[in-house]
Amino acid sequence: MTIAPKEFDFQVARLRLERKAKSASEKLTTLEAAAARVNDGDHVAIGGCLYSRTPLALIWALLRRRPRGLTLSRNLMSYEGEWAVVAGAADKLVTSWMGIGLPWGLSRIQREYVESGRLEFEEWSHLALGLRYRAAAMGVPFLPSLTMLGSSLMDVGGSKTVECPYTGETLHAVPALFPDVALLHVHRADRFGNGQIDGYPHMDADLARAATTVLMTAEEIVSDDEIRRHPDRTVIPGFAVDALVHVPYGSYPHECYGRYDAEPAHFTVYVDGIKERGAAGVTDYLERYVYAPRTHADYLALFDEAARRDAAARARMLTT
Amino acid sequence: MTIAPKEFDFQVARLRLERKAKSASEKLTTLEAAAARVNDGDHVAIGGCLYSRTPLALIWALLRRRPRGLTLSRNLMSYEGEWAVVAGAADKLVTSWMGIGLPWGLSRIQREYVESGRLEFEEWSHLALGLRYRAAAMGVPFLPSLTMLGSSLMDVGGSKTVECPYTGETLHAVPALFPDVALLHVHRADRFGNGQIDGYPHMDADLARAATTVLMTAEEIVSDDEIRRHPDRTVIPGFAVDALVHVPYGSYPHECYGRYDAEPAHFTVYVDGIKERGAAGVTDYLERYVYAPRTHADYLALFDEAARRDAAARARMLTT
Amino acid sequence: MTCTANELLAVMGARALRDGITVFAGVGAPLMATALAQRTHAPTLTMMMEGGILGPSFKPGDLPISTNEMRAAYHAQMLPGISDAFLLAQRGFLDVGFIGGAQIDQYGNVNTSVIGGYDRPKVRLPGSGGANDIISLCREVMILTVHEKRRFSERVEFVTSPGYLSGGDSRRKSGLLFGGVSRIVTTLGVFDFEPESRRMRLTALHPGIAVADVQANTGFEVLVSADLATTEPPTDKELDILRMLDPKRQFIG
Amino acid sequence: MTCTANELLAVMGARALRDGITVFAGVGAPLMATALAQRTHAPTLTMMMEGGILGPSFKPGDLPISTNEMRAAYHAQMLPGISDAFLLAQRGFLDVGFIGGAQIDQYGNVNTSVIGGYDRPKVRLPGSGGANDIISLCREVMILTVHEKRRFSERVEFVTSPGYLSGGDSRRKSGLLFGGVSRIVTTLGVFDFEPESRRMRLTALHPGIAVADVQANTGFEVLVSADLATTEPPTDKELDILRMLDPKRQFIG
Repeated sequence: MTIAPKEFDFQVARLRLERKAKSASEKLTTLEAAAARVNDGDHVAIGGCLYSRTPLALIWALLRRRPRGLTLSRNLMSYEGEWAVVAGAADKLVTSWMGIGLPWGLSRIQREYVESGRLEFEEWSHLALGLRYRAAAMGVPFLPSLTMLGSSLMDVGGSKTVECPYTGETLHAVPALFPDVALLHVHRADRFGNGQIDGYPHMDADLARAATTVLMTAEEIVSDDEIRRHPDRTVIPGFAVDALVHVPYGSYPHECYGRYDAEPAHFTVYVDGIKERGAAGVTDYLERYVYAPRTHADYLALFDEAARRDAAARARMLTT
Repeated sequence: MTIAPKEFDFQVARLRLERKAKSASEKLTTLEAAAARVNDGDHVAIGGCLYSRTPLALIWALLRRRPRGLTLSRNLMSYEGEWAVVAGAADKLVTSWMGIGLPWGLSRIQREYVESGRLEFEEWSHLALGLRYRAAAMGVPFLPSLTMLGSSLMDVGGSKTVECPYTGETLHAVPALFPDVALLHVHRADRFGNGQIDGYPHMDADLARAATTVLMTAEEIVSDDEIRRHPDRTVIPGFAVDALVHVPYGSYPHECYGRYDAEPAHFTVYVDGIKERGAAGVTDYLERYVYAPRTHADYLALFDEAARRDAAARARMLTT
Repeated sequence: MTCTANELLAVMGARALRDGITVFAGVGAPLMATALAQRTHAPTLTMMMEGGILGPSFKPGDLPISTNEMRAAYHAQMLPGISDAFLLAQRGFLDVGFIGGAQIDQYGNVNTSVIGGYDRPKVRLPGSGGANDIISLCREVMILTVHEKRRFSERVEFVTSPGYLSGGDSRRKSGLLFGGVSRIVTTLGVFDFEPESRRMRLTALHPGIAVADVQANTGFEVLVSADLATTEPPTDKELDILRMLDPKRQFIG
Repeated sequence: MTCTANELLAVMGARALRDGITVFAGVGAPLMATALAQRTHAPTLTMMMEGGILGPSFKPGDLPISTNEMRAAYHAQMLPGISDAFLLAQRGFLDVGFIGGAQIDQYGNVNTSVIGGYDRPKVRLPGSGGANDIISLCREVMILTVHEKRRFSERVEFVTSPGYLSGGDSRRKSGLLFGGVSRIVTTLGVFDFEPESRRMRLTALHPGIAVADVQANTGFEVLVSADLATTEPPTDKELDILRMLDPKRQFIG
């Protein structure tokens, strides 16, 4: 059993949340100040999915602080998981799948680190991990489900079953996962942290409720009035958000629905580095893209501006 | 214990759903044909909340068929519950609260019928009833919650508790409620039944997933393309919908967010009838508003057209 | 200025709300109290309504009569829906909840369901609505009510919304791990609960009210705090704001 | 026309989809199969993608490489999100699901996690993703895969996605009350599962393939159906549609 009581203990998780200020006040800050809220050893849950709406700006700022002993969880883990492992920031990943996508093959870093015993890899089914976040978002220690029953995945985290008191059937009691921190990137927010997402929502709304501390970047900071004009588009309540940073292209070169497309060519260059030099390829990449640029603007400047404009044009075409 | 296995048996409920056609085909039909899908003895769950987005056109069509032995459930029950009881259509109501609102006092019909033993009234907390629908929507027989614990409400429906296999804590195992039929009114849908709601969603999305048969009216039928332009606004999947009817003012004189305001003056006239003549006031009302008008247009014509236009103007002012 | 019962409740309720918190409030006095607090000492307080409405603005003169209507959602910040609003409370996001009460006992248990047996009651009341959820799930709950003897009885026959149940740690033992009733504000005074027994205890009297008045209007023995205080009467500013919000006096009476 | 392995899988997968059903499909061959079926005999079939995407249209020449991107959501009808998409399957709304498989055993169990012990595996594979959920929750599941001996082994060391477990009623006994693998389409033929033992059974061979070819490429004894059929080769029309959808042959090879 690798799940720890801290992950599913809803009473302790609630008391942590009760102590947090939930005031409708200014949440705007810098990437640096936001990232400083993550402590060594924290469980950090990452929003978006695979190469979509990944909070890359927050991950960039976090890795620059050279954190240690983190556990990262995400529904489908992309290369941010490789970064954290190779950077020595994380020693445990919790996810249902790791890679980038079909054209790039398996994650060689995942293989190499898991097979050599340097990385703990806790695997759940995609829905089970989603239900872990949702149980936490609902403030309960588990949710019943049929998924994962009968599979070897039941043993990985230490899943237990529960008997339905009405029907007598046995269900998977999917344990809650209350992360210490959630990192999210959304389309727009007001300065109080009320956040709106366009397109597929992934699991971000659940993450914002499940975590004790919520760090969020937004493509756009809009007025209070603008949020109030479309309150039915708000999916993250301001009182859940601890730090908000305005970061256009905050998940680039991953995609942001309707704003910019992903850059598969960049993924290929990244993966080629690993194919050629293994983990050293990641180290080189981190040096160039994470540690060298002193600001997020410097980071973005490493990408071709015409490519960014083109990614934006593709996104508009794909969503209209 | 008044909850029946039919309500929480997720296996049987799933098999009922598996037998249903889920084709992406035309769902448009008439109110009469939609209402004909309700059978005597069915559990009918009603969408909206109190006097908001009540599927009154569907209820109108249903009552005209003089059904018998229905159980009606709704989060907060408004006068549609009184209608069904006085009309002899329903002998059991499942809800958390019954009335119209502060200015109109208690529901005298609820009092009279419950106190005289003519009506079974199954009370749940507002959230517990919401979780009953949600458990069903998720396809599970119960959801754990802290709500209702310690209260006398635990005995009303026959609630059981469940021990969390991780923390050992005892939680309320809120039993699923799989209705036979859900009646819903939404803002817009395409002819395949993909439905969109503006403003507060109430519990309609859960009802659409929980019920075996879904009957839906929409203020507006839009093109397939229009739905596809804003897929992130769709909350009811077409494959869940069995019958769809185009009914502008489909919840009038209850409100529909952004479209028309409610008509409290009409509620007052209705309640005055009850104050004066008891259940006979409802009988008279049903005669005039439900049984006499032969079409829904005839029903709407009983209301002042200027009042309807004014209700629409108020709604615009309150939502812009 | 003199004031009505509901104005008194709204003012005393408002004063008990700290800035920067989240409040689960229904229509009537709770809404008035919360809106007043936002306009005085608590500008960063966030309000949630049972209709699944977060951070509403209210249009003066056009306040909602139910928590599920456009006036309740006027220029709101988020519309999560009913179940998800309560689930935010279950998660611990809601600091203070308000409920009313047809019948309240000395342990803060509230009955809004039935007088007499459940199946064939002498009086059928409207039911819990969200009151049971608010009292079960918010960090603390405040009850605002007119003080009448028939409302305050030694025990309620039916616990719709659990206060401290039979006192002591019985609430927690029932599985309600969080929250509880922290305060009852009535038209006569303010009450908390004695920490050991969890019985209602008078902590402050409104101006001009004596302990004997409270006892005469209460159906059980009233505990009185050692440091019994007297509340400050509503100020002109407070009343002006309430009357600005409700010029037709639909809610403040 | 001659065709590639992936074209063969897409065509055979498409033919197995009835009109009017709902299909949970991922990128690659499952997407091609579903899109082809919609464009031939199943115009009222609805597709769900794992990214929480319902009823997508696809832009010919610009197909998605993941189920969580704009190409997968192009002109979709609904975007319920990942968890809610799977929960619709748990409720029973999804008729057919597709999964792939790194390693498949004779009971249709699939391993995409580890070769060797879990904690210190010989080979670490990418993991379940939604495959476990699809095989656990859809009414029936179809597997499309290249037929290679190393993929079809007598037993999988790790059951990422449960087929019929150890056969018989063991799947149901494990708590998986619904669904199961109904069909495996490979580059050599089509399989179902013998109803009693729940062992993989060859029901049809693709043109030009012999039973011996199948046995030679399978790591366990192949059961053969009494009424073994031969599939009709892909038609020009089917291949034209696939090639229209994927002119750059990113997915059809």
